[in-house]
Amino acid sequence: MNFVITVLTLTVRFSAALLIASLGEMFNQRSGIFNLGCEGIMCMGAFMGMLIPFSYAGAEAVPFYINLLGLLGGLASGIVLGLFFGLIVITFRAPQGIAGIGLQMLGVGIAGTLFRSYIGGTQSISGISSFDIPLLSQIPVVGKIFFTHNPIVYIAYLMVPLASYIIFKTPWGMKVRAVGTNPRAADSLGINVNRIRYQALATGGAMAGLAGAFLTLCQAKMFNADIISGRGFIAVALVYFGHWKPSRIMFGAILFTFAQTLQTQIQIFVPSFKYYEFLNMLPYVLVIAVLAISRESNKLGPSALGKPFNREMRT
Amino acid sequence: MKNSYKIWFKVSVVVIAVLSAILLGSLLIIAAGGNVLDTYWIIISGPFYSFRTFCEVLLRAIPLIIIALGVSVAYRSGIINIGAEGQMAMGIAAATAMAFAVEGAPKIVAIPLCILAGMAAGAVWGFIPGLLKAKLEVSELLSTVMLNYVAAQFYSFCLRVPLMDPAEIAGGGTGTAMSAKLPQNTILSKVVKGTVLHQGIWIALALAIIVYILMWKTSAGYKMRASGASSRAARYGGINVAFYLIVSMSISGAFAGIAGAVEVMGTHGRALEGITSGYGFSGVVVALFGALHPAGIIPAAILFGILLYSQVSLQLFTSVPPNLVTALQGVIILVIVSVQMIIDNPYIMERFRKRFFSRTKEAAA
Amino acid sequence: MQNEKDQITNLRLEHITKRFPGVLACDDISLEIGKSEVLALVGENGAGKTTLMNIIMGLYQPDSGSIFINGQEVHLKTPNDAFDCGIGMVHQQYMLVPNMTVLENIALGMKDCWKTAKVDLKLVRDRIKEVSEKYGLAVDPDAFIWQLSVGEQQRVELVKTLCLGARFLILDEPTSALTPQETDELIVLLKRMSEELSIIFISHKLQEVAALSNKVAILRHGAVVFQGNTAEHSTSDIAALMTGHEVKLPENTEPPCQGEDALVIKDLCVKSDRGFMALDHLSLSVRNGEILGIAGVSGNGQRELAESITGLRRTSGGTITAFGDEIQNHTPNHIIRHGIGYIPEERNTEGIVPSMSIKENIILKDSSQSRFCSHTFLKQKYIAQYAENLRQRFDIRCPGINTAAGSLSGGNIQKVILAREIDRKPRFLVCVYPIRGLDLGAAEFIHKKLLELRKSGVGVLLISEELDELMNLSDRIAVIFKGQIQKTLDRKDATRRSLGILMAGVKDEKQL
Amino acid sequence: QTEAAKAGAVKIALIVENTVDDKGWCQAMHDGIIAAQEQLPGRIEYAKVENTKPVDAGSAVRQYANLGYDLIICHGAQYKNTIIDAAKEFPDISFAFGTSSDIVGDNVFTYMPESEETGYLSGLIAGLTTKTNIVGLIGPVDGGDAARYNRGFVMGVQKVNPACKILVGHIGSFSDTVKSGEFAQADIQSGADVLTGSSQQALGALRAVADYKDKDIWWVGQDLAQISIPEGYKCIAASSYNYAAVIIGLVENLDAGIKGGLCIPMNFHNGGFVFGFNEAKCADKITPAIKTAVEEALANMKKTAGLLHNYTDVDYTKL
Ligand SMILES: Nc1ncnc2c1ncn2[C@@H]1O[C@H](COP(=O)(O)OP(=O)(O)OP(=O)(O)O)[C@@H](O)[C@H]1O
Ligand SMILES: Nc1ncnc2c1ncn2[C@@H]1O[C@H](COP(=O)(O)OP(=O)(O)OP(=O)(O)O)[C@@H](O)[C@H]1O
Ligand SMILES: [Mg+2]
Ligand SMILES: [Mg+2]
Repeated sequence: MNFVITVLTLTVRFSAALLIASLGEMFNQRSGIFNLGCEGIMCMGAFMGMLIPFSYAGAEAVPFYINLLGLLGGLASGIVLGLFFGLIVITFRAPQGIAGIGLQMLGVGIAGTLFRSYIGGTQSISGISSFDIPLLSQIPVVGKIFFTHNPIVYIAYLMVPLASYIIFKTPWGMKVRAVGTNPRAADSLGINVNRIRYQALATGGAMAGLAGAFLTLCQAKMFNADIISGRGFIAVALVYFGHWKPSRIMFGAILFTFAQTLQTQIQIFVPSFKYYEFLNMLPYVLVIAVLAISRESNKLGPSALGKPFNREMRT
Repeated sequence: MKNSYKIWFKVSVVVIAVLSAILLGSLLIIAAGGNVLDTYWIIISGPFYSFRTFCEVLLRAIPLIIIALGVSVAYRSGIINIGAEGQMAMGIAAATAMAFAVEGAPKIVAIPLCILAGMAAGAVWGFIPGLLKAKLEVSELLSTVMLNYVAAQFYSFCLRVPLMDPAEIAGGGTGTAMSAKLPQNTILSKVVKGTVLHQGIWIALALAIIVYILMWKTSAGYKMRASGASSRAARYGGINVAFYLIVSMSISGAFAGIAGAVEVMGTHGRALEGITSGYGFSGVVVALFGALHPAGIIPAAILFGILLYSQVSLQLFTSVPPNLVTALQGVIILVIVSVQMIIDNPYIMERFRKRFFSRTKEAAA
Repeated sequence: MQNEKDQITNLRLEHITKRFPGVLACDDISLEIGKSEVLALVGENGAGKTTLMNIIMGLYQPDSGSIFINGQEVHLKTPNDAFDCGIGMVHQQYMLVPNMTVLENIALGMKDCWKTAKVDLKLVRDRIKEVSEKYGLAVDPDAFIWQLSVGEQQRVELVKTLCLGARFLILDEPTSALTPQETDELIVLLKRMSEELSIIFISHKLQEVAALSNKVAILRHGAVVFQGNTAEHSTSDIAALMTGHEVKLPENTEPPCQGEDALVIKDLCVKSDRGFMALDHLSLSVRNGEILGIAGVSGNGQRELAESITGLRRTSGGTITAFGDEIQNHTPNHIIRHGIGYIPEERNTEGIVPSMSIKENIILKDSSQSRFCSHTFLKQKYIAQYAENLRQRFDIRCPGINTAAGSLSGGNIQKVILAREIDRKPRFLVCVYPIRGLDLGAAEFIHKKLLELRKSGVGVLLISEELDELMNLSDRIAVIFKGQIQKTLDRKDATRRSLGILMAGVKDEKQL
Repeated sequence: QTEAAKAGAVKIALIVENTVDDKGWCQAMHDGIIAAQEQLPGRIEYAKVENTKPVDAGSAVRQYANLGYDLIICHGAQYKNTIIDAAKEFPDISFAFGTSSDIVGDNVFTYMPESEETGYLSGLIAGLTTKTNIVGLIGPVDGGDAARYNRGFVMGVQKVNPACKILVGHIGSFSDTVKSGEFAQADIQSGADVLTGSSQQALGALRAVADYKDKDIWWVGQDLAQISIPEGYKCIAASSYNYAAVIIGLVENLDAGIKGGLCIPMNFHNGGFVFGFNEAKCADKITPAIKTAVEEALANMKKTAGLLHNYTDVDYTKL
């Protein structure tokens, strides 16, 4: 029982960063932009999340609003990089895959460089801590699993219905979907395709930046240039897992994190399993396997994904 | 001079691009406290300092060419292979294992066998996402990203357990995870003594020719390209799209596997952690830079080799921090792709003509 | 900008010129449409009609020239400006988002239903209901676009434009995917609407032009070559003015053929994309040297029929026998090798690989046949010669055989497909909507080729919505309704009326 | 003697795979060289390249060789082949790399930290500190230096507290601090109250431990730097490589005209390691029992090298 509670608690706790980032990437992809540079934006966001509280008080505890500023800084840097990416792939219409890899290098590179120049070393911050929600956390089993987390974790989970609502119910979400599926149709109705795409990139960038800042401020509470370690790519992959639907993306993020914590627990408690590498593979294999057996058609996805829009150019 | 505006257009785009790359990069360099001129000079002139340094560039171009060729085959067939990193790791592991199995065999047998082993392992690792996509509609972007991590762990396991250098643990220690030195009969010799450039370059060039022939001269290549360009039309035309998807992905993986084999047999001489060096991702960039054609991929790989090489020389000769090199590479990639798209866009060129050349035209008319 | 409530009593184009890289699409065009007028715009494929309309919609900016509404110059920078002026357009290519419902597609343009936090779908639903009832255009608001047939999509387009409150309508080939009934209904509808608004109507079907419009303008190579009142000219006059020569669509006048059965279908059951039974125990047979026409409202199983014969769709029951062998559920390749050719409905996405050259598209079905390939290597020289030969014989207008097929006009794309399918010498041909959207010249050419094919003893299954086409070409006409053959008529018994009644689902005329 | 040595300054170049501020493997060497520079004023000139992948090492080495460096250190066993080749190409220059105990050439030094010793001390402390009788061990991969440290740790714990449960895990990466933080939290949730880990990634775990501010969760470090960082208040004690000593030893060898052919083991016996309690911040955790146990073990190891040579017998699967 204890084992199960531990695994589930940690799953909820650690899935937040991936969840936020892949929801952001969902906005990008829904608008037709494939942003492989999520990793770079996350890294930049992580750096900003570090920089602001660190320059305020180093590793000492800082007032909550400073940490919040850190999160906002991450978010803002994400917006900037998102818009910059937009300039390249929307305005200049560069191929998105390659530009995404470029963005990834740029983000990781800048974050690492600025970190070296202005902070240096591997430094830590006090960050935003988890806390037990009074009363609720006292509920047996459920209390521990759901109500002992970082405030941002709750926000991440709230983002799921919110994103769902935004993308499926609001006018803006509808425009985003239209622009990502048939930009010509949207254009013919007077919707400014490129503006919507920029907006979606800003949103996606903001969330990727926030996810990065979450990693530094709420989870790792430290920064080094390797902090993202491929989580951006996983986030992109999870969007495909989720067929561009927030609820399924959440399922993917939870599944991945669940497998990750589960394998950790197996390593800890089943020492007779000598070759831990195979356990480390578990989350990746599981995600592929679940997608393979779930077999859902992709018909409702953004079919203009990756294609730049040009009103006059016909393809 | 009817088309002089075209030349002016291209020249001005390139000039603006170079300026903006320099500007963007300069901001970074200055922020990091480096010297702008030195930095750019080292990137550009470093490789041409001597024949030896240029060989360093070619050395990096070898795996890039091979991987990019494979990526281009898959891409042309409608599947994006970003799993080359993992396929390469599998190739390295298999080639290394084979190298010890054929110890003592004549070189002429041993080397092809090792390459074949790497190729087969890479092909298997490409086959899986191909199959998953063709039969179960699993997005290759998901499966290849995930399989990269699986391969990395498996590779790590191979180095630590089955391929572990016996010398490392001979003294009763736990040893560092790496394979033993490959037997001499499986090492690719150097093209020119005193440089790092190994015979793998011929393999890369041969593969470029093979890919060209395969994709543009044979019916199988034709079918792959048709499947990639429009799977619906290909299906209509009686082409077994799923089959060619799997085949092309296996070929793509096989190439990455060969790249791994060549890299371990030519450059490193033993399997180590970290020798995939991100070539799998750079390979995708190179393939797209090279317009998915062997004739473009080779120069693109050399260009990229220059960028990669600057990683070392910049640190040696300037004071820029190592991560800045990554950032600069990012800037350069972004600028080059943007420029490429702008230059190739007739509509923008047309606007340029209207803006700046319509008066000359009228005068001429 | 125009006041919202203003009627557009006059729209004038002056000296509109638009150049695309390498093409002069509109060449100094001046046109005028007055109150309650219907202007028909005709011209060959690529004449510049769509481009001109897109300029009016604010989608393209003209290089020079100006647009006046009610005598006042307007600058239409985006479609929103055009909407504000009250102009609405049904585009030639459907401007619908396949993964959204009809409701959402319409909401996308209805700015008054965009509440800050929510799309007011109820408002949209009411508006659709209103429009549907007023004009008798039934649509299912909750269906996803990808589930709809082309004809249904066309209807959605129309409803959308009307819902957006257009007071000046542009219709770019609105009837090219409609059934005769639907077309007739539409013409009546438009006629009625033209009492309160002005319409620009583009079509290749001149009888529609004659029925609906009161003015006609002919475009050729981007320039207006003729303007006049429709009533003063016969359709053949207009056709001649348009193409520069007399057009006479060929007719099948030979006696019905008595050849052996080429294709026999028994009790065929096939599921549609949406999962219901698209073909429900359908049976029919086609003889060698016979053209069997399939008439029917689109969405009654035509697509599924063509696709199951050609192996592109799995069947769930019944048999398809071609030349004595059962071929249902065989691979497309097997069926191609069995001698069955196919001219698909969607020529741009299915019939060709758009990014490949004409040359490469010509060998799409035979790339590993010994004709084009020896020991896996393509015979490049021979292929080039062969393609060049086809280009000349089929009069494919293009810069050369190395041009990307996707950059050709619709008519020329159709010729590429036709050239490939006919010259491979099929034993049987399935042919779906072969002249949809093509100009008269192209239609004439394609019909000629089909008749030649018939003459050489090949059986043809011709699926079409154009009754004229069916009656001109077919030996027999079978009417399909809800996945079953209602009745098969001989050519001599087929009239527009009898077919129309059968297509509406009435089996026996006496029931009426 | 090389000319540079005659001139008084030894030019040392360092090549590392990570960065020199990683608070781990690479920084230890970098700090060692800096410290040696201070201890031998004017004797050492120093340059470095970071983020060097194995493929880049060859070029960096050759460039340094051509620039006239006297001693080129490639800090990692993955550079073994690079060094072997370069050493043949530049017989006049000295090279060094580790971890390795091989002798691979006349002009190559190798160094081999016998980290089971530091791990053992950490183990003693952990075994005596734990109240839950569960301790956590977070490794990067089970190889090289980390593997030795970890096995030593297990021996230490078992020596003083055979009933103690040891949770062993490997995150499969040297640098993923987030993952090691997650792993540490899993350990703690599973009842572990003393944790340790090695290499750069361990910092993530330490950071996770530090998050349990008022709880009885503690850390024993593999790097003295961990005591001085803000999280240090959780770090009861730590031991470090003493690369300064190694570097000084190398310089002395060069001065004496010895260019290589030696393996320099690093242990407490030869001063290759240093150990320190965190008296300042964790004084109350350093019980007399711990002090005695550690000091005794330390004294033994200082006296004799190789006391823990049977560390390879540790079998995680039997824990
Ligand atoms: N976006 C574009 N880019 C380049 N050229 C274009 C573009 N749109 C149209 N053209 C050119 O303009 C000409 C007019 O095309 P347009 O689509 O207006 O013809 P059309 O009269 O509508 O033909 P159809 O009867 O087939 O609809 C074509 O010959 C084409 O070459
Ligand atoms: N992207 C493009 N760039 C330049 N010219 C184009 C492009 N696409 C089409 N064209 C030209 O446009 C002309 C007409 O094209 P268009 O697509 O309008 O044909 P169409 O007959 O209208 O087809 P359909 O009837 O299917 O709409 C052709 O002459 C073709 O060369
Ligand atoms: Mg057209
Ligand atoms: Mg048109």
